[in-house]
Amino acid sequence: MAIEGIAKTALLGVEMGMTLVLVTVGLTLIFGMMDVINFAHGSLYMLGAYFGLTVVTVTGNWWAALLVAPLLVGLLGGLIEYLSIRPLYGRNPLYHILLTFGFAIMLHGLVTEIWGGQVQNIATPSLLEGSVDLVLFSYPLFRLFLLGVSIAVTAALWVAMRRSDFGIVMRASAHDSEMVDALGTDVKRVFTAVFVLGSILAGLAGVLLGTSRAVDPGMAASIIIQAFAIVVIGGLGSYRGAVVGAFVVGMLNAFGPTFAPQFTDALLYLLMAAVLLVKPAGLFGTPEGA
Amino acid sequence: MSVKDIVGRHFSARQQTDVLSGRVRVGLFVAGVVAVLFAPFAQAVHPFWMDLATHMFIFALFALSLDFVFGYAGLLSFGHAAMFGAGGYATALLIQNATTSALVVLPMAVLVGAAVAALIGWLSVSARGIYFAMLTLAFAQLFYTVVFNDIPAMLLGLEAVTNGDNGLVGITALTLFGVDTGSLMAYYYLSLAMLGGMLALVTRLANSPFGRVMQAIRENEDRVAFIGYDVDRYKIVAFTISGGMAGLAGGLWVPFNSTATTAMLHWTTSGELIVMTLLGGMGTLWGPIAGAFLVVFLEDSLSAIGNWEIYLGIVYIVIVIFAPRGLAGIFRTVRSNPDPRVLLSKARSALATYREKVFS
Amino acid sequence: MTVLDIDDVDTYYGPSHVLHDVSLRVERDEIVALIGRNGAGKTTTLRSIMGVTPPKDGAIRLHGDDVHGLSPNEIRRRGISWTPEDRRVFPDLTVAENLQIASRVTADPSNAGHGTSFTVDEIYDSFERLDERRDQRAGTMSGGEQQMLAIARSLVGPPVEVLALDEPSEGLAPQIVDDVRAMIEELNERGMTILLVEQNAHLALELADRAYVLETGHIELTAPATELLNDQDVLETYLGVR
Amino acid sequence: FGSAGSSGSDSVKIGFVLPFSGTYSFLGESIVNGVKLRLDEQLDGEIDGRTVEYVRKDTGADPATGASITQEFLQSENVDFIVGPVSSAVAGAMKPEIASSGSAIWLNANAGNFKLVQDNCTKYHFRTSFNTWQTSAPLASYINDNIADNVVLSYANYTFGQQSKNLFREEFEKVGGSVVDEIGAPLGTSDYSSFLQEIENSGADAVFSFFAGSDAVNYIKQFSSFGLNEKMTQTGSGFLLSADTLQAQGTAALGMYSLLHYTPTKQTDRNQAFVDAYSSQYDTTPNVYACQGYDSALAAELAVTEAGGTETDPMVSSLAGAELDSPRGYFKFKSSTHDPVMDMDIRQVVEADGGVQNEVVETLTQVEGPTWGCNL
Amino acid sequence: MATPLLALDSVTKEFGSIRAVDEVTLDIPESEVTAVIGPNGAGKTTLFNLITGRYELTDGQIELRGERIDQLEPQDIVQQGLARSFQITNFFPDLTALENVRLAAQAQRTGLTPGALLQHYDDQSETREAARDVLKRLDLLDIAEEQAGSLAHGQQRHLEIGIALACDPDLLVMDEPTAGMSPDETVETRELVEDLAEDITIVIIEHDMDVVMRVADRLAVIENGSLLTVGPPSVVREDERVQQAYLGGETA
Ligand SMILES: Nc1ncnc2c1ncn2[C@@H]1O[C@H](COP(=O)(O)OP(=O)(O)OP(=O)(O)O)[C@@H](O)[C@H]1O
Ligand SMILES: Nc1ncnc2c1ncn2[C@@H]1O[C@H](COP(=O)(O)OP(=O)(O)OP(=O)(O)O)[C@@H](O)[C@H]1O
Ligand SMILES: [Mg+2]
Ligand SMILES: [Mg+2]
Repeated sequence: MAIEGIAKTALLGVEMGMTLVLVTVGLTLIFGMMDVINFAHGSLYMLGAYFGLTVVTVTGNWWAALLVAPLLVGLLGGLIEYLSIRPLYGRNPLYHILLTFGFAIMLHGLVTEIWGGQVQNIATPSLLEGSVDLVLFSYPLFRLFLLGVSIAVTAALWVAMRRSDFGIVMRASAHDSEMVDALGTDVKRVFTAVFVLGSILAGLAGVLLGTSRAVDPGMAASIIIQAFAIVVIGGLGSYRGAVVGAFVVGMLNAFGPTFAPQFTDALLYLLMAAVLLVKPAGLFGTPEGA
Repeated sequence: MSVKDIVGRHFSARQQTDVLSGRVRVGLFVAGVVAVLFAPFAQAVHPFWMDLATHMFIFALFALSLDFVFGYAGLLSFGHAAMFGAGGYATALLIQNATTSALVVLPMAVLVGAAVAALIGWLSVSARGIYFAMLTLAFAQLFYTVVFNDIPAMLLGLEAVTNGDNGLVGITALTLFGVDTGSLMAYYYLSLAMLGGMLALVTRLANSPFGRVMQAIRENEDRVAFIGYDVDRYKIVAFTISGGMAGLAGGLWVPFNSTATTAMLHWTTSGELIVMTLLGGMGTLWGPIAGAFLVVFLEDSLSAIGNWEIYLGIVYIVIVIFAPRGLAGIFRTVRSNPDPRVLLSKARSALATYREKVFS
Repeated sequence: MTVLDIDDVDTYYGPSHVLHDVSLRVERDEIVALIGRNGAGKTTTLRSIMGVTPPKDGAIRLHGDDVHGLSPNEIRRRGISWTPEDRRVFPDLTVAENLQIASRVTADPSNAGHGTSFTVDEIYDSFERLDERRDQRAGTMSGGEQQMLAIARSLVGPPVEVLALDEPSEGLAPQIVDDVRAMIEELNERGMTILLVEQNAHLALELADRAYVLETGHIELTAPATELLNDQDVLETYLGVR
Repeated sequence: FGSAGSSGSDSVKIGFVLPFSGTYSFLGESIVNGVKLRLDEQLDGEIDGRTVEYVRKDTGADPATGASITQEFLQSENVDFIVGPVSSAVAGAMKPEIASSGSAIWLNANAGNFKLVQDNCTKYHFRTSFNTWQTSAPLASYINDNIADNVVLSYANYTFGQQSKNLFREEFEKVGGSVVDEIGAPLGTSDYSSFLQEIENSGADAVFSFFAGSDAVNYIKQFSSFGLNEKMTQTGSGFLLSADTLQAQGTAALGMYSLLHYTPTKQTDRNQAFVDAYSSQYDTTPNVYACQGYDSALAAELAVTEAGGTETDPMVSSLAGAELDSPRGYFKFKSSTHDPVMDMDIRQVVEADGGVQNEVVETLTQVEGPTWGCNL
Repeated sequence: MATPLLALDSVTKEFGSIRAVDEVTLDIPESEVTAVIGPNGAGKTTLFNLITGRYELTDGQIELRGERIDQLEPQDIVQQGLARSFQITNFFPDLTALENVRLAAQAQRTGLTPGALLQHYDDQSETREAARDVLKRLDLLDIAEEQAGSLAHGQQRHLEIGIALACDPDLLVMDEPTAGMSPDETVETRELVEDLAEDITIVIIEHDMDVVMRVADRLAVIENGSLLTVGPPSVVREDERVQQAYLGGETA
């Protein structure tokens, strides 16, 4: 492959990976803190896209959708946490699988009911149409924007987590939330905040990817397993792991079709299996029960 | 002496600590009798009830296989579809190319399921908890892509083995001692017998010295090694046994639908299985059977409505919030307080607890 | 002046009734010991005070304000701090992070500042072992080291008006037990009122001004500590000290 | 449970074996709409004096479910017609049930797999839709003559995609064109960018593709956003650019060619009447699936009327070789295969007010596929 | 002198830069009680973890009856006759007391055979009797059918010992068996250890000097990972270094 080809594929990998981070960060934060395996996370991402679609249809303004839709998803995520996950704290976290599976199914039906099953798409804002010449090759402007937003959000969160005690509170709560509470931190509020934040990020990813990709009720299922795989590869509950995992999978998606065209759909699972066989708790995770 | 006494005495000779207590055994026995009598009744009223019931039995068997490793030994497998599919495809290929005899086909389905499980189990046991689940998921999905892309055909240079996304279709019925099992009623009884037999076997396993070790592993894996057990070996054996049962369920499923398809292997099948198990009440053996019955029934009866998933989802959500231990928990509460007034007040207090937890 | 006033408290674990009309009172700057056999309900009393296992009935007042029904984090921020039994350090977090969880918390406005607390640096000055091991994961520390960390963790954060210690000497080497004894006295001098639960009745009674004896969820008797220390009958009946 | 009991001699019972949940639910609903437009609206719910009854069950995308619903409809509901399914895999599972039962006519309203006809073809199977050959191969000579003599193939890597690609390739090489490369992407791929790079690297002048549904939207949007539309001409089977995805593809699809048997914008009186009726009933323009549903209803209508009842074998005889007055233009069930012989449109995406639409650039008349050895 | 039952030869364990156990060489003679004492964090529990196969040695070797065991997995070491109880109670809370003990007894008697898969566990009369004997010895027989998790703390600690005992060990290593016990329970435990010492070799970690002085035939003192001294209690307690490092004001 020529040098510009490799460079372009690498950029593609970075872009695909960083965009996935928006989805995986929420998933990993929610897991890391609450031990909640959130099957509905993909559905929140999907709702981001559909809310975005509606806002664009109503206002005709893509930027309004970018702002409003994630907040709506955040609100909904908050409601879900408040009304259904909160009463389950202290129970075997396995039951969250059942709960969030229920939400995933319900939201799938609901979205089909409200917006219909046909494939839709959010129109690219005119400001971000076209391509940019990057010397070696040209690249769609919207995708660069996507990359920029993802990097900015990832970095901002990273700084916020380092600066604040958020990450520590999260890890401590995963282990013993009662003790964290007794030491003076309102764990329930933090939980809700984490869930809302995770939902907002998923919603944001929904609007952004709903613009460069198809919007249909199947989009939730198609992202959730990939997102889980990434989170597991990185190590559950680890922010760094979610970012690195997404990056690795992005690269895999980018270079896979070139080097192993017959096996592209198996690569993700091969990678996940390989990582877990060598590091049974993912790249940056701590083994359960240890 | 009433039947109940005889049954009760026979089944409850053992200690209270047995898996499936005497009371539950009586209940299961009665349920079994009802199931046996149901077929002629259905035949007279609406024969397709038998079809639905058979569907329930097969998934109940499948759910039972998961509960054995998950509810009982604490190994959350997110890859049981692999064994279900392996047993199913083995059955389809045998019926198409070799024999329709159930006495050959079903044992082979068990063996193939067990072999796949042994491999996956062997590779996965070093991971724990969710990581174990994800590792089994990864292997199952790999298996799915192998079947979906018909890699065996590619390797063997044949035109088709698994036949990719079209699956293997037109699989004829099994024969048992030369008798065709293709009728609704024959297959109903065959599946019921398999479910009953496997439930008896699993109960036995659970109450065996081996079963006790599995239970210990679920509770405190770390300590089990320090009293002298090779934990990984026990886990692999349990996973293999469970895989054999899942293979059997797959082996029954394929002739029932006359198809073997990739959907059997997809992660959503594993996910649905976990839902059945949790909904029914994990670790009780009979709970997941009830869970499978409920899910199959709901899916069948709701599927004539548009966007029926909305309602199915709501049912799951409500059950998980208000019935912490699933159907088994509801059943236990009802049994211990048969008085409707007490039950009503229980329900009210469940609502109050909910309100308190949410709004405090 | 009464700092902590517990009035007719009844606490349940699910259906089982564990504390029966427990009442006790702690005056400012006192050290009060709560002693009794295993399973008497000492830990449950502390859990009730902290709101971790909220009592069904009764009142818990922190200098007059009812704190019953508040959540544990609010109670901590108002000035009651708790060192639980069994340490309960966060095993995956480092020593420094374990302390940070507590030190990050800000006081409630009603925490009038009668109490005091430690900064993390002061902790490192007083606990040399923790200072050496700032970045070690708490789960890999020895039993005794974890116990020190658990105590240290309850000393940082918002000012501590009442310190509720549950078996602080458990698993400590004799020499360290001496250190803990000295430390409790020092804390008391610094202005913390102390509610001490101990198996080691001698240690508790030597330190305390007054003691309550708890038996199967009832307060059996209360007396000045020195009196109890010399009452062999009571020691034997309620505490099994031979 | 659906309503039990058999349909009386004075009713016609139709069973829908279609997806009503999941990604394909939109297709399922469109087919039902098409059927009901004819039978309920235009015929007032009666064929030849017999009331029409319906039963429906959701197949999802699962062949096993499809087979078991079919069984139930045949044995317990005693349906006269089975309409469906959407997916070819489901059709494969249904076929043995229908062939062995022989108690109903199967109006295959979407599944195009040619193998349904190739292996053990059954006389109860009437395709009111198309077969894979028809939606791919006939485009070959048009491309070779008018667009480019070399192409790269891209397709969704599953039976349907592979068939379309293979049938096209065969025909394209036969008419003298050359295929530079083939690129398969897994079904359900959401980001095609690295596949697109491979396509670009192939250096071909045109692309022939098979993608459908959300895959088609992702592929086309991304094809254009990477500027490939300026370097090569995109062509494909009609599902790549069909009415149901075109809105989402928008201007990214401009100038692209495709081949399909139904185009809502086709300027014929027959079609206009259908479009008007459909639009006024459902408030939306019909798509190819709706047309297939509508034609299924026409077939049922014809079968019952001609045979004077719902006896299966007489209905088979009256349908074989019969012509339908379809909105797509010429339509006849070929006697030897029961596959349609029909007009196929080559369309190009052009700008229209408020969006884009397909414009027919050429109509291939009475396109007939191979018989694959089937001789009914 | 005959070969010691257990022989540690310059056993060393490092965690990163921390030397938790530093070249400990120590022989455990048969049928004696050896108490390991030392300040918190001295390395006592780590030493036990090395002996019982939880950690791998950084250096040195361990022999049981003259055969190396430092490469074995925990379960194999138990099968060789070396069992342990834990500093923090570590059992099966949802099982009954009897089942807890029976599991351990079973491990020595039943392998992973078809028989073990299909037999009813209660039909293994030998295992059951062995388990009951252990409970009897610990005076826990009357709570045999109660859930382990619901037992009183002291009973749980005794059960912890019972599980180790049911492994039928020749050498029993106990990590702070009296931790968290009330004075009278501590006395009971001490008497139990004395009773066990009649027929089993014991190594015990204990902070309660009263217990240590009464049960131990030998004291091994560890400080900062190294062995400070070994010897009879009467000698060791007079050792000035020991008083300074460990005993503090409690020498009286
Ligand atoms: N989570 C719980 N669920 C049910 N009962 C409990 C629970 N925790 C404690 N108990 C019971 O409550 C009673 C009081 O227990 P508590 O822990 O308060 O006693 P304690 O005096 O602290 O004993 P110890 O000295 O052993 O720590 C005991 O009988 C105990 O069995
Ligand atoms: N996995 C580990 N990683 C890092 N340090 C460790 C690890 N395990 C133990 N240590 C350290 O090694 C030292 C010895 O610990 P050990 O648990 O053996 O002490 P101990 O003598 O049993 O103390 P105690 O009486 O307090 O239980 C301690 O300083 C401890 O922090
Ligand atoms: Mg206590
Ligand atoms: Mg220790």
